[in-house]
Amino acid sequence: MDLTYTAADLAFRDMVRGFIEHNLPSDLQKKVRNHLRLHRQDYVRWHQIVARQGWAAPAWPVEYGGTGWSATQRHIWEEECARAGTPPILPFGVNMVAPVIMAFGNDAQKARYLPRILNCDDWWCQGYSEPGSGSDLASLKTTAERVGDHYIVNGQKTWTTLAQHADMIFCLVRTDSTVRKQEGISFLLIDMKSPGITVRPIIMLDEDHEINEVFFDNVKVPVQNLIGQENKGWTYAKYLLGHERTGITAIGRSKRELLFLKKIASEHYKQGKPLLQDPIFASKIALLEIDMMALETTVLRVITRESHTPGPEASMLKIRGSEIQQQLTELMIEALGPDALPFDTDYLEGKADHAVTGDDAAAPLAGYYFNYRKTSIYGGSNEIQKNIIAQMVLGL
Amino acid sequence: MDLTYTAADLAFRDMVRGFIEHNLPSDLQKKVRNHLRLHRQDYVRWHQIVARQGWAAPAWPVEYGGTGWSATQRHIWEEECARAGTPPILPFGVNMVAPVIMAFGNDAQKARYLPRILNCDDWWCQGYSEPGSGSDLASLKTTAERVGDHYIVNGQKTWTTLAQHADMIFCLVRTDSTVRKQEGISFLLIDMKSPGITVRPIIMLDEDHEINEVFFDNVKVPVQNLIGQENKGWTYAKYLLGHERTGITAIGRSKRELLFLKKIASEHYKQGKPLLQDPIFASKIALLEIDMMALETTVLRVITRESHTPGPEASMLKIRGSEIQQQLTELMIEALGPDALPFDTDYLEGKADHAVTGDDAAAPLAGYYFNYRKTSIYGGSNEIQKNIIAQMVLGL
Amino acid sequence: MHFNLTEEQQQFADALRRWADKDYTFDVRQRIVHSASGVSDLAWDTLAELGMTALPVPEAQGGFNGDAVDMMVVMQELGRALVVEPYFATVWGAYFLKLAGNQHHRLGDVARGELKLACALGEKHARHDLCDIKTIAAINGEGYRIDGTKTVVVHGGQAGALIVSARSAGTQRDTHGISLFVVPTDAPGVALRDYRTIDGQRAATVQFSHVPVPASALLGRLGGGCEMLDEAADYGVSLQCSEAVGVMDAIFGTTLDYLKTRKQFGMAIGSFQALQHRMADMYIHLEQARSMAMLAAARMSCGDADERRRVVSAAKVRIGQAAKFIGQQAVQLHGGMGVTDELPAAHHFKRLTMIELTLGDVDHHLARFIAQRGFQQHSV
Amino acid sequence: MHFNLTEEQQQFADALRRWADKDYTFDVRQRIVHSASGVSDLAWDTLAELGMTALPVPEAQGGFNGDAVDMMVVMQELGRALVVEPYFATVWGAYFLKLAGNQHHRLGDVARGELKLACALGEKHARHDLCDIKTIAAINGEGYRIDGTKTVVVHGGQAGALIVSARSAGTQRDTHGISLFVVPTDAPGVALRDYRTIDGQRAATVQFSHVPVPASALLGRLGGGCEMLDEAADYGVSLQCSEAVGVMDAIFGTTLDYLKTRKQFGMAIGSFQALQHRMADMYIHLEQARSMAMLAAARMSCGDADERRRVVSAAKVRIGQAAKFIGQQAVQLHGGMGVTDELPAAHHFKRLTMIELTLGDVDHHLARFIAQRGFQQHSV
Repeated sequence: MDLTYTAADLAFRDMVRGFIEHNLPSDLQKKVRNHLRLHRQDYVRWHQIVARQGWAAPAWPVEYGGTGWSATQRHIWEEECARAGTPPILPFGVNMVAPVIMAFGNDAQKARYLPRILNCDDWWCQGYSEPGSGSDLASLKTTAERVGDHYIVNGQKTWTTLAQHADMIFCLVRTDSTVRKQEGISFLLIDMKSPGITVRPIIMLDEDHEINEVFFDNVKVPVQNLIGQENKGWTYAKYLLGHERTGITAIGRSKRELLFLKKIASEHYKQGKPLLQDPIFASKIALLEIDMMALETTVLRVITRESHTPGPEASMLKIRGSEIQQQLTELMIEALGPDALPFDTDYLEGKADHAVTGDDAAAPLAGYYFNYRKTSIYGGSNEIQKNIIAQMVLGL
Repeated sequence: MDLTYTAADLAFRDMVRGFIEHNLPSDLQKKVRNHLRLHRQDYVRWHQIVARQGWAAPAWPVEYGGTGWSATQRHIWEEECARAGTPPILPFGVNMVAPVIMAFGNDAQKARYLPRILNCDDWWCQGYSEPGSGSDLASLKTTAERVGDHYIVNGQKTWTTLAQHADMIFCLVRTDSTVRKQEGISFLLIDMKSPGITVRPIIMLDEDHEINEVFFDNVKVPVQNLIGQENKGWTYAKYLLGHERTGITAIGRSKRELLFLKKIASEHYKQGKPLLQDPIFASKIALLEIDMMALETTVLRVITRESHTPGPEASMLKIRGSEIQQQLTELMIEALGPDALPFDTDYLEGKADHAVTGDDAAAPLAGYYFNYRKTSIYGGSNEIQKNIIAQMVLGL
Repeated sequence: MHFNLTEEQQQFADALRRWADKDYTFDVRQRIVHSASGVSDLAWDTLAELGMTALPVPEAQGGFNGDAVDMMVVMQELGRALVVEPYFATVWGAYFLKLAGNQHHRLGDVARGELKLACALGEKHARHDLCDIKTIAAINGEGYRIDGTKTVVVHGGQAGALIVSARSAGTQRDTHGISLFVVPTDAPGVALRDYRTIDGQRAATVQFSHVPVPASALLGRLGGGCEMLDEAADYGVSLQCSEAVGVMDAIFGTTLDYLKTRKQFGMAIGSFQALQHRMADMYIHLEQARSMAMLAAARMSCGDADERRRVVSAAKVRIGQAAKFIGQQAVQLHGGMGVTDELPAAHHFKRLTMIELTLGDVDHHLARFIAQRGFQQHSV
Repeated sequence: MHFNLTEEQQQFADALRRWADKDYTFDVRQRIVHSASGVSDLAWDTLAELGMTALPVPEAQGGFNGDAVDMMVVMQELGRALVVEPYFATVWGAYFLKLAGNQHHRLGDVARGELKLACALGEKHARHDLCDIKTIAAINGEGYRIDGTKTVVVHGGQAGALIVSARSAGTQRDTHGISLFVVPTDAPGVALRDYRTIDGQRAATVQFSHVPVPASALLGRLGGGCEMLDEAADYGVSLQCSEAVGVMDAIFGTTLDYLKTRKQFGMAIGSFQALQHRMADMYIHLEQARSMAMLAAARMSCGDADERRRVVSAAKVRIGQAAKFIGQQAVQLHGGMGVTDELPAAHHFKRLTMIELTLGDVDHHLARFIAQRGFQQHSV
């Protein structure tokens, strides 16, 4: 057992840290650190900066543009990005559809899509969930009927993150409704500019627009957009679920947010003393900090072992990671007290330079708290994750 | 809404408080307040003092020896007993078998058993649970076969509280195994001195002997000991479950224990200050005290309404009552710290005047904590209570 | 001892429920929230017609002299319907005027629904501490001159007059030297910046620059405002506790309905035991919270200030815990729908959260509970 | 960075596991607990033969120079089997002797299994504070004279020598002026009162009445004991964390088995979702605890005292939380059986509870964590 980074790892860390310091635009960094809303261009800009360096998809095989970094190095890179406050590289292309294309796509599909994903030429979104199918994904109803060289797609997807910006959507669609529900599903890539697609915003409880409903009304999709075999889509979707998911803990980001929380707690008072020095509030922060140490160590246990893909323990990482993210925001608004109430969407959207109250640090936090209730719901609710632990890990 | 006691209630309170002050033997009070183990004679002595006053079964109809007190008055009496630290009037006779005898027994049974229960001439225990049937009570296997004027009982009961002292046991037994499990059960009263009965102690995790296994090996029970009709026992058992159960919260006792906890917390230190003045420990006590206010008010809501028997909400009272009792003991040992470790059964049993460490207040507390884990298990585990709330209250 | 409502209380509750079900539906409420003013004159007039503005006002000033228990009934209904009108701010302000005893005409205006009030008490950095005051009230001829800034003044922008706390002596955190005033919002030197709050209400930053007020604007004794603040804050907390119970009742009900109707894996999600137990936990929280709201309302007028402080703080603590659990779990049980703006549940959750963050949170009231006489007592 | 055990570490673990499965079964353990001495000479000799007493001792004194990670492996196995022999007390005592550097012969005796140690540090009213000391070490010719009483000295009655903390200067709670000594239990003036603990171990009240000790008995610098106490306490905590993980592993395993085999309402109780989720929560606690035990063991020898204190206290906090949850829930899930003396689970629960109450509980270590440099830092 040796729980220290090697000299090579430390040198790598310094190297990527230096890259970020020199290349992360300060306006982007400021937006991220201050919890302002990111626009399409903010994501693309950072993605393309990283892509020019060749690091946009570190986990990909080198042949497709990956970096060849070890799992530890990839962890360090993610940690440094989170520490600095870069916009995220969105997962829908790089981490979600790309691995499926690599594993099950044909050469033409690989040649067409992978470079465009790497460079963020296409913005991808994910068409899995439907109104009637929350945790029960396989019950999906959107149909794709083969007519000549095309599929005709009809139905509705929902919870489609950032679909309002998307060029492409990867979808699970039903191509056979006569068989067991898992066996009639196919995996389709669909151009979002196709006639018949309508995107309807779903406004979040913090009034942010980050998810959508996507309606398909007789949308023509060329058969060459089918991944792998017809009716094998469920297998490909499951492959993706088993793919590397330690990033889901967002532990690096949480570490940055812990410092932000401490800053807030040093500037708000209880009985005349900063909250950070109040034994009770400090204890809450400390318990969270300790939970983060435990989670980080657990992540390191997973990524440093020989087969560094977590199995069903990914469920544990997801549960703890989401709970910690939520508790951070919970303590932030608790520190604010009444200062959490003012709500100023103009400031959050970047339309005003300062919040209406003048307190720019406080302005986004209540929305952040409310928005982050999603983390225990999306990506398989925490209840579903506990089912998975009970069944797959514990054999119950 | 008027949340104050009437002048008459207050006069009643003073009256019963005066009775207890004058009649509770100080050696019994000391044992109860200091968490020492009670022996058979301790229970009987107090029961008979109360019986002489005519108050041993306040809730009984006056014709059988009840007091005619209102629900509020009964609550006040229980509260005053708990406050002073009397031994409990054990429920097995007065509150459990007696209501069944009154409702379903014949005149001979009423005439024989009720006066003896009222005066604690017989010590009763409850023969419901069996090794295979925990929460699933109706799956019981102990059989009673009718042979002439007798039933021949074979089988085993378990978790039988204080059976080692008992003169009588009331049992659910199977008299018909050919029908649905609830429909072949009968309610039998059995003399514990009958040949063929063996009592085996089950030692608790604090090494106390308060529960037992009771084995029945061809035990002859006269048919006149059958309550009501053969095979209707499940109905009688359910009647009992629906009977007044607000006492299950033990809120009066918990209020006394809260003061004991505060005393302990004023005598043990953190960073040179009594724990009672430590913001963090004081907060834990205060949260518990507030939970107790909420529970007490909830109990009062139930007993002061016109039909003052709680329905399925009794499950809520049981859950909160047991959790509060457990948290009290948890904070007691937390206050002790390392002083919780010493274990001295001689002192607990009254065989030594003082604990081996000299700290008589501390000596029983770790055992008390461990023992009280039972409160969330017995009387229908808290999980079962939540099932009941979900089904009976919420309609899920 | 009994927990029954009077016939009049039940009638008030029924009238409000009928009005909200018909005229203050969720859609109506959302339109009001997103309107320019953020409040509805029509709704206000209806509340006045229903007697709600008169309810807390003494009979001598044309009111019904309602006590905290009467107000409990009203606030629960307003909470249930998520009413965003400046009712609580006005009633709370009126309590200060009642305590002061010298503001009869203003109380009459309140009773008739002609005057809205707001309480300009909190300051930046004071967080939950109402006695942490930098605003200054200097002697100015026969009267006073007020300088300072009050933050997050709920419905300050909708009020005709403000209850203002200021320091006439002492230093920032002294409990002595605090004085209370009533100041018209159109007084010279009063500048309001009105904005939305995340729970759909309005609040304002209020700046006082050399604001002259007459001697008659002083509420109670000069420098003796702390006790009045303490009692009035308890009144406000007691009302907010009742509102929170109404909100929880509503969100609990919709969540229960959702569990019974939403299907996953071919069955109602309410048939899953883990969710059933969660719902049972929510039910227990709700009933404990309800008990504490009743107890706090009853003890507001018990005449024993120690007991009042102790019980009101206990209620805010217990209800704060319940509100967090019920709010978070209601959203969780609604799944993705729970985090959208479209369902009432999300708005109930936001309101519950903000109630917890105003007038002292769980930790604030826990510390206050501990500081009361009696907590340290342990004679068995 | 890696988390793998060395081959030797794995061999130690395997050897201990084999021994416990065969010769230190639950029944054997219960007989030892209820025996007059409360410990087993045979078990002790076996531990010595297996190299366990030599493991933490420096090579120069005949040991294997094992570090905290090596000890982690051992303590997990001893925890799993609920071993009640005076091993931890001895190893912990030996750490003081190592730090002192002047006790080579005693360390040799420890390595050979010929000397058992115990740490007489705690005093009545000090609770978790090892620097709250009334015991006096007065100058006495060339040496010292010790007077005072130490309480709950685990395995004091089974030890050949005691590590004793005493005040050579300063007042009761000063961090300076603390000195450490090694004192044979048969020294004149040492009186031990041995008793059982509720988790099946032994402890003693130790009274020192004019106990003369030579200058050579002083460990480290006169008056400089506080730092040594601090480091050695961290070592002890790190070992207890590892033991706790072993105990949790065992109780988790038996509870899981119970859920799979116990039937109610015609099915295994492990098929009820509420219990499945409880078990998932226990699993998460266990894995977080395991991570922290590893981190604490690794950081014991990192050379950075700040980092060591921070991580060790964090580990005790996280493991204390896990121990309480896992212990209580394991008992709950066992139902009535869980509260009887008959099942190992009850004894695992008792041991877990007592680990939490010794060497600083959650709140103690949380306060220590907060007090470390770095907690207040918040530059983003």
